[in-house]
Amino acid sequence: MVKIKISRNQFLVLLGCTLVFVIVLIVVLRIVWGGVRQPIAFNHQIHAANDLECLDCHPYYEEQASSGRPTLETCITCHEEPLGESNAERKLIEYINSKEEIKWERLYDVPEDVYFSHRRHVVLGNIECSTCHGDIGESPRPPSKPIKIKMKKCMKCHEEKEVDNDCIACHI
Amino acid sequence: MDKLDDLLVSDVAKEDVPILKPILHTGKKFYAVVFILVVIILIGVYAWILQLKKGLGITGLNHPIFWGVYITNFVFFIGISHAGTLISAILRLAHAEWRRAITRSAEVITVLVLFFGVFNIVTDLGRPGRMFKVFTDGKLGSPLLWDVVSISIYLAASAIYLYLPLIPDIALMRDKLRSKTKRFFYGIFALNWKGTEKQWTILEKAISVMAVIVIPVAISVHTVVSYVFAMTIQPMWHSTIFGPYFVTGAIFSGIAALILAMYFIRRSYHLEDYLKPVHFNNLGLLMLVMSLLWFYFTFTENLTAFYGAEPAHLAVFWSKFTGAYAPYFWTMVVCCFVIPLVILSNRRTRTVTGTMVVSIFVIIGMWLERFTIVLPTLINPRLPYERGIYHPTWIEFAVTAGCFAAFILLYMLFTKFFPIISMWEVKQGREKGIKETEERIKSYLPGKAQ
Amino acid sequence: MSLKRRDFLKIIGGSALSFSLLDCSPSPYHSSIRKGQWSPGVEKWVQTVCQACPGGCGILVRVVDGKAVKIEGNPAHPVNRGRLCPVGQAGLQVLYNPDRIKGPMKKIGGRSSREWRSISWEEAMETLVSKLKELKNSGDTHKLVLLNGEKRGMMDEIFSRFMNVFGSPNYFGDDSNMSLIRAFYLTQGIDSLLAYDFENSNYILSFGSSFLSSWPSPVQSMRAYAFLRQGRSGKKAKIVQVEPRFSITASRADRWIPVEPGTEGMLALGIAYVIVKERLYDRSFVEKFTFGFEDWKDKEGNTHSGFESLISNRYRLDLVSETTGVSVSTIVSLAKEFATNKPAVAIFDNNATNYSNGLYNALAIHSLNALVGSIDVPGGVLVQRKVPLQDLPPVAVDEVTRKGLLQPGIDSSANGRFPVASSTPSLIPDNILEGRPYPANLLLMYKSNPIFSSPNSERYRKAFEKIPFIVSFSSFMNESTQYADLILPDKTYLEKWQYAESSPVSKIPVLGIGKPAIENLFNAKPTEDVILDLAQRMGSYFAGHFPWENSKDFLLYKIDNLFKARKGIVFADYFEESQLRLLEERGWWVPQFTSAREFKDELMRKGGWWDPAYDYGVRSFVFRSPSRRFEFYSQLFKERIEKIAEHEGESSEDRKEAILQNLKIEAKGDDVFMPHYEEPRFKGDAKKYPLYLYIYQPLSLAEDHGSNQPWFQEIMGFHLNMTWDSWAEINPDTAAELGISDNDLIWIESDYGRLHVRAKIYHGAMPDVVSVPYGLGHTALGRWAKNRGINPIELIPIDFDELTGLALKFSVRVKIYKA
Amino acid sequence: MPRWGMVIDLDKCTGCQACVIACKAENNIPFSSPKEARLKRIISWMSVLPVMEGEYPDLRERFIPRPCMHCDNPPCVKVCPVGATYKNREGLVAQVYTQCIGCRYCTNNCPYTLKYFNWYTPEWPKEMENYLNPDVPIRSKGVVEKCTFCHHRLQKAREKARAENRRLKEGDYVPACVQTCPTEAIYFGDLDDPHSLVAKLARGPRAFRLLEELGTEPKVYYLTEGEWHG
Repeated sequence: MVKIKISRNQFLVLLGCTLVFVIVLIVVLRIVWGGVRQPIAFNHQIHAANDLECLDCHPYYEEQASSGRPTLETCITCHEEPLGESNAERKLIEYINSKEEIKWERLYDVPEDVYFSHRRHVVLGNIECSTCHGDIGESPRPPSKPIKIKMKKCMKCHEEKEVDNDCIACHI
Repeated sequence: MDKLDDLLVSDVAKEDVPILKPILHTGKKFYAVVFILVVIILIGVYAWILQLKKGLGITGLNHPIFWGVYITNFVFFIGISHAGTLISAILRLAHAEWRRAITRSAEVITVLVLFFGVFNIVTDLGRPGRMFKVFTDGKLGSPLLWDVVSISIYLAASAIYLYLPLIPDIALMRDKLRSKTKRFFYGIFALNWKGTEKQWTILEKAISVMAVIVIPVAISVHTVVSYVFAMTIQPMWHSTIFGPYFVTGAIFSGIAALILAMYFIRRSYHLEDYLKPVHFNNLGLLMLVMSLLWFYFTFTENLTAFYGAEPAHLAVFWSKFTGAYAPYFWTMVVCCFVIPLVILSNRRTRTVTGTMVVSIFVIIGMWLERFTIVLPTLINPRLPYERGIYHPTWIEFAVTAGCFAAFILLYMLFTKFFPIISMWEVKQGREKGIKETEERIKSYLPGKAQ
Repeated sequence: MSLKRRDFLKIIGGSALSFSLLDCSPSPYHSSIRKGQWSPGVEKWVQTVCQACPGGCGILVRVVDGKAVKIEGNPAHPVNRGRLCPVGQAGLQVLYNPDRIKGPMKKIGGRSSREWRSISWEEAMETLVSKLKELKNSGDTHKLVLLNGEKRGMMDEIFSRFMNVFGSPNYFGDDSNMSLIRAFYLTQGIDSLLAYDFENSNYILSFGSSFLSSWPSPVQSMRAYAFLRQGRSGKKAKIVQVEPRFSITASRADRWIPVEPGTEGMLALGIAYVIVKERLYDRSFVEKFTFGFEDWKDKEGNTHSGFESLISNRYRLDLVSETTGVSVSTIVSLAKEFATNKPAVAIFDNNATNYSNGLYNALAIHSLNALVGSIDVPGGVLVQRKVPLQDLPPVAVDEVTRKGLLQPGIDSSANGRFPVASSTPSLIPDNILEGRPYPANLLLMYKSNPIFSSPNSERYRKAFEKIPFIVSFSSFMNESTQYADLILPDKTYLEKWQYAESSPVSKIPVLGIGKPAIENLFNAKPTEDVILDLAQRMGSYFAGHFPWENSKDFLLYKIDNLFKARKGIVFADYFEESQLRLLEERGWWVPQFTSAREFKDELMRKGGWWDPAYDYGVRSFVFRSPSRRFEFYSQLFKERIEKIAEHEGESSEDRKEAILQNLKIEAKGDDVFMPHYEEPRFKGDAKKYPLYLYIYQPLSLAEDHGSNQPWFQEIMGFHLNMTWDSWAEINPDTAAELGISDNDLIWIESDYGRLHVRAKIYHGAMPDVVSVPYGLGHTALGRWAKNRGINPIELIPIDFDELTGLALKFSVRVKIYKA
Repeated sequence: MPRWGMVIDLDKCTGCQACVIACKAENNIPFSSPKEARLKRIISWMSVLPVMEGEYPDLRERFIPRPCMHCDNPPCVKVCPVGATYKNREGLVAQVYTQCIGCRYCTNNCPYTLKYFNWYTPEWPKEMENYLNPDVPIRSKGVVEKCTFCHHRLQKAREKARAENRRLKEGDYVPACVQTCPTEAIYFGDLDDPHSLVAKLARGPRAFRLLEELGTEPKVYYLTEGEWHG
């Protein structure tokens, strides 16, 4: 039988090391998985339930590369008077009263070297929003992380749909 | 010597002692040299780090001079690498008895210098972090990829070719050194070498096979290096003789490097008894032949360009002969042709020192040769409206100096871990060689074959 | 020992490891461009007009997520048809120039201090209002001086009204085209630049004009050039460039004729000589539409000699050839070609008139057009009809204002020193320094930088020291703005409401409407709005005269009666336009819209209006001289001289002689009032300073702040591979003589200064001319312009064209030597 | 499948360099500094080369706008070890920046010297980052770049045409230099379409190509009257 003897000092050192390790781990995890925080906890689910289409708030995806994010003006169409009691809406009313545009954070980021057009995919490719964006319409609170889309996935889909897989179709 | 006795087991052969001495004993001078080299290396490393951080902009490269010192170094180092393996293999296959003392020192050059050739390519890359794309996404149509392939093969082959003849010597050290740790490590590399008859047969067969393999590989390496230039459509790069021209130059500079290495080994480790004037004499003669051959190629190459008188070619030609690169070009001719011819063709000057001096000039000259091949073409693009000029910055000089220093340092360190003269081969020469040679010479002579 | 060895290994191994960690940044892209900014944004195209030069091209600005990312030509705009020159393309580097003044600033310390503190617009406006009220209350309104370096469009209207309402006669603009305009005035009675109908010309004889580079409407003239070269079916036009330097225009012409600087007029007279002698001139035109060609009798019955006899007596070809350095055979061939390839047109710009004999050069060159009947005909010289914009309501001045307006201008010269001048802004600094006719109290500057652009700028520096308060409306901290006590930063043209008429050199009147492409960049305000706001703050008298809320409001007022003009068309798509155009050119006008409101909406939406038809043969419009003809013998000129003589008491012939002598005119009698050759005067001894200094503007530096745009620094000297620096073009023989080789640093020295510059050996330089580009050599204006290159103006003394009062640029001789 | 090509009329070119600036603006090309310019490190996908012949006073000068030639037989593509530069099916010679290792072999094998290398990380003053075109990536340090015939404009034009349910027609897709050229000296279109303007011009008597003798088959044609003197 071997008895492991640990002195007080050794114990403290070990404890310190563990703590440091845990902190570092948390920091690293936050950097890696830490996501986007929206200024207002937007509820996609409620909006979708009230028969709003994606296009109502993201007005450009059928015309432009960008889908666009709702401006204050869009929100005012319904929310000029409060419709409910939620905190998020109260926040929105504050924005409306101060006429300050809401700075929505961008959730999905296209890599700098890639040209991605919503119109091309939605109008020409007839792809559902959910193909890439998942069930964001069902989410009661804004997701902090986008669904990961890797080049492989793009390539696979292009292959399946028999569309151009030329490098410069995306890598402008 | 007392100390040596402490380090060695008693039954070591007397003639092996001088060869083992450098491994066992290191003088102050050695450390001084190492210190200087390390300083140079560190400066080079600093320069390289700077370059990695800021980009190639801090070198003197520009538009349209996209290649400069680094590519020159690459071609030069790959050229030097021909010293060892190729020469040693040829001499081995030719049963040149005088090879025995010099093969090891030659082979080491090859293996070590190849790294610096490759390193210079990596340094030259705009994005060295992506260099592995060459393996994952390599396009075999590119001559640069041929280089990658042939250099990798060459490196592997010459490493094996260096290692095989080392085995008996490593085993010897495993047996004769007193230090236990050393015995342990040498034991690993000795691959359980016992010196049995069977092992000897296998080894010698393997060495012969490797010698045969290594020769075409070596020649292909430098041919392919020349293709990097020759496959382009640029004036005076796009040349059919570049393959043999580069191989000749490579062997030429390789011999020079070997002579220099031998000279310094001989002096600092007092191996005058092993590396004799006759070695230098023989290598000197070989170098003279290469010098003449090199001159012949240079002459042919430039004469065709001049006589053909295509404007694009002429522009390059004149920038070498009278233009911006004339000083380099003519220095090269003096270093690579005039000086070797004068000194080496005279028996009285073809001494140890004489060949050493010539070698220094040849090294300089051959570096300049690479330089005057790479640059004059680049400063004279075909569309005659863009002109550039190239002034390397301290970064390139520091990295180059660092490469040379690192090479020398690694070479020195090698001599501290392994015998730089193949002990068993010398011994074999003493024991078998004389007889064999006698037999062989006899077989040349009229009379009945045995 | 072994430990040490291991240490070495460690060092090597360690450093090897650290290398491999380098160059592994996760994003391959520049970190400073923030993540998330790169994904596609919401895109729109904003229609507006380019104001980088007087051309007034129509542009579309691509705006993505509120940022302007590209400028392209507006295909509907008739001046540029969707195309754009480099200056227009580079508007982005004006807009987003990091050296723009980002908010109002007030100077700390004295005039020479270079320190400012940021203030609010409120404070800035209050300061300015109080300064203006002070002047008004003390009845010194005339002591307000306004320099506007860009006198056109809305800003000009608002400024001139403001000055009128305030009561100051001291509103001045840029005078660089003075000699041209005065020449047109003296011959045709027209007080503006004339238009050229290049598209229909068969022969263009250009005297130094840079119509392929810094021409008032470069895109239009370049398009005309291309049309002549490859677009037009049938006969190809020939283009000849007479210039002391092988300019871009010369290089694209069929023929370059190097001419000694300042003798352009002489060459024109030599050509006239051949045309007259060979009877190649257009007899019917000369008879019907010109005055003073043949000898004539005035009302008193005195016989005057005409242009014909002047030419035939005085400009023998050997003399012309000797003076100009152009061979006799060349002159003869030019004359014959010019007279027989009708319609032919002789054009010039201030490159030919910046000499002491500039006005006469201009008269001589322009008279060639009259000789071959190229005035008011297709392919000749035309006069642009103005866009029928609504006039501003009349000004009802109060007493203080009336008194102020009656004061002489601060540019006035003693006793009509410059008889042909309309105004002489080059005298302003001297007058201010001497308090003549009264001291200046408040100076406003808009797009004006006299310290950089005027010869002997020291005068301006000193004058500025004397003015108690200076306000600058500049977007950039240029040399003159550095003297300002108050800076009210202007917005750039991409952020303003505005309208732009086509430059007068274009035959068609075009009105382009511009709206802001982006907003909220920096704390700057359009100066138009600032002045309108100022008027509101100045009390009801001012506010009543400026009933417009902002510049957009003003713009809508100006275009209000365009609908009533019953001509022209709103920009339209190709088919609609060509139909309307065809109809209008045949004299039919079809209203496109039923109501003024509909018209206005469509005008704003389409971005402009234009009138494709040109009415030929309206004589009273083209010839507004006393004789209603083209005057070889300028009666207006004569009138002026006589008026001065009268002014001085008696009007005897002796008196006139004395006046002419004062004006350093060598000609006598009637010749004075006709195109003739006066020898140009140059400062500096011909032996000591053997070379002429020729200053020219590359297209990219044509506006003063071009050198503050890195794109231009990269392209301006492309013909000599020069970037980011000035250069001097030197003939190879001259250079060899002086031991100067290409790229050497040399000194250019005149009696007034010397400058250090790089020599460029150039076959396109005449042996006795050294050419230097203008536009570099700033001592301010931001990081890219400051202390880069040289400003050749520094070599020039102040020297006037004695007739027009223009400060001359080609008046000095220089020498060069190796530095 | 179209084969995109360009025709440049040298008789119309006035050397104004609007194409150069338009290209720099469209393609996020960083500007240089005086120091870099002295080393000729200015990146200019489109540049205007002045060619002067003769001596004073008998001079002739031509301006040659020089984009990438998009050779049908591109020497740069052959030598690329990683396939970062390749010719696509429509004949565009493309450069994939994320694949490029920066060996500069292609720049050296381009007989027209029109490939450019990023010596440093491109940088703009903060304010000027606003004008960067979000359709075009910023190239990182150490990679090679060149004129792309603004193929991002092709993507957009094609997308627009398809969304409008029609075929791509002539003039829908033009690079920025072609779009801006004040004198309309640059034409762009499908060389394989015998009815296109570029195809007609390229067949015309004034047409020639740079360094035609090298067999690179450039898809940029030049037009000039009289004999061409390179």
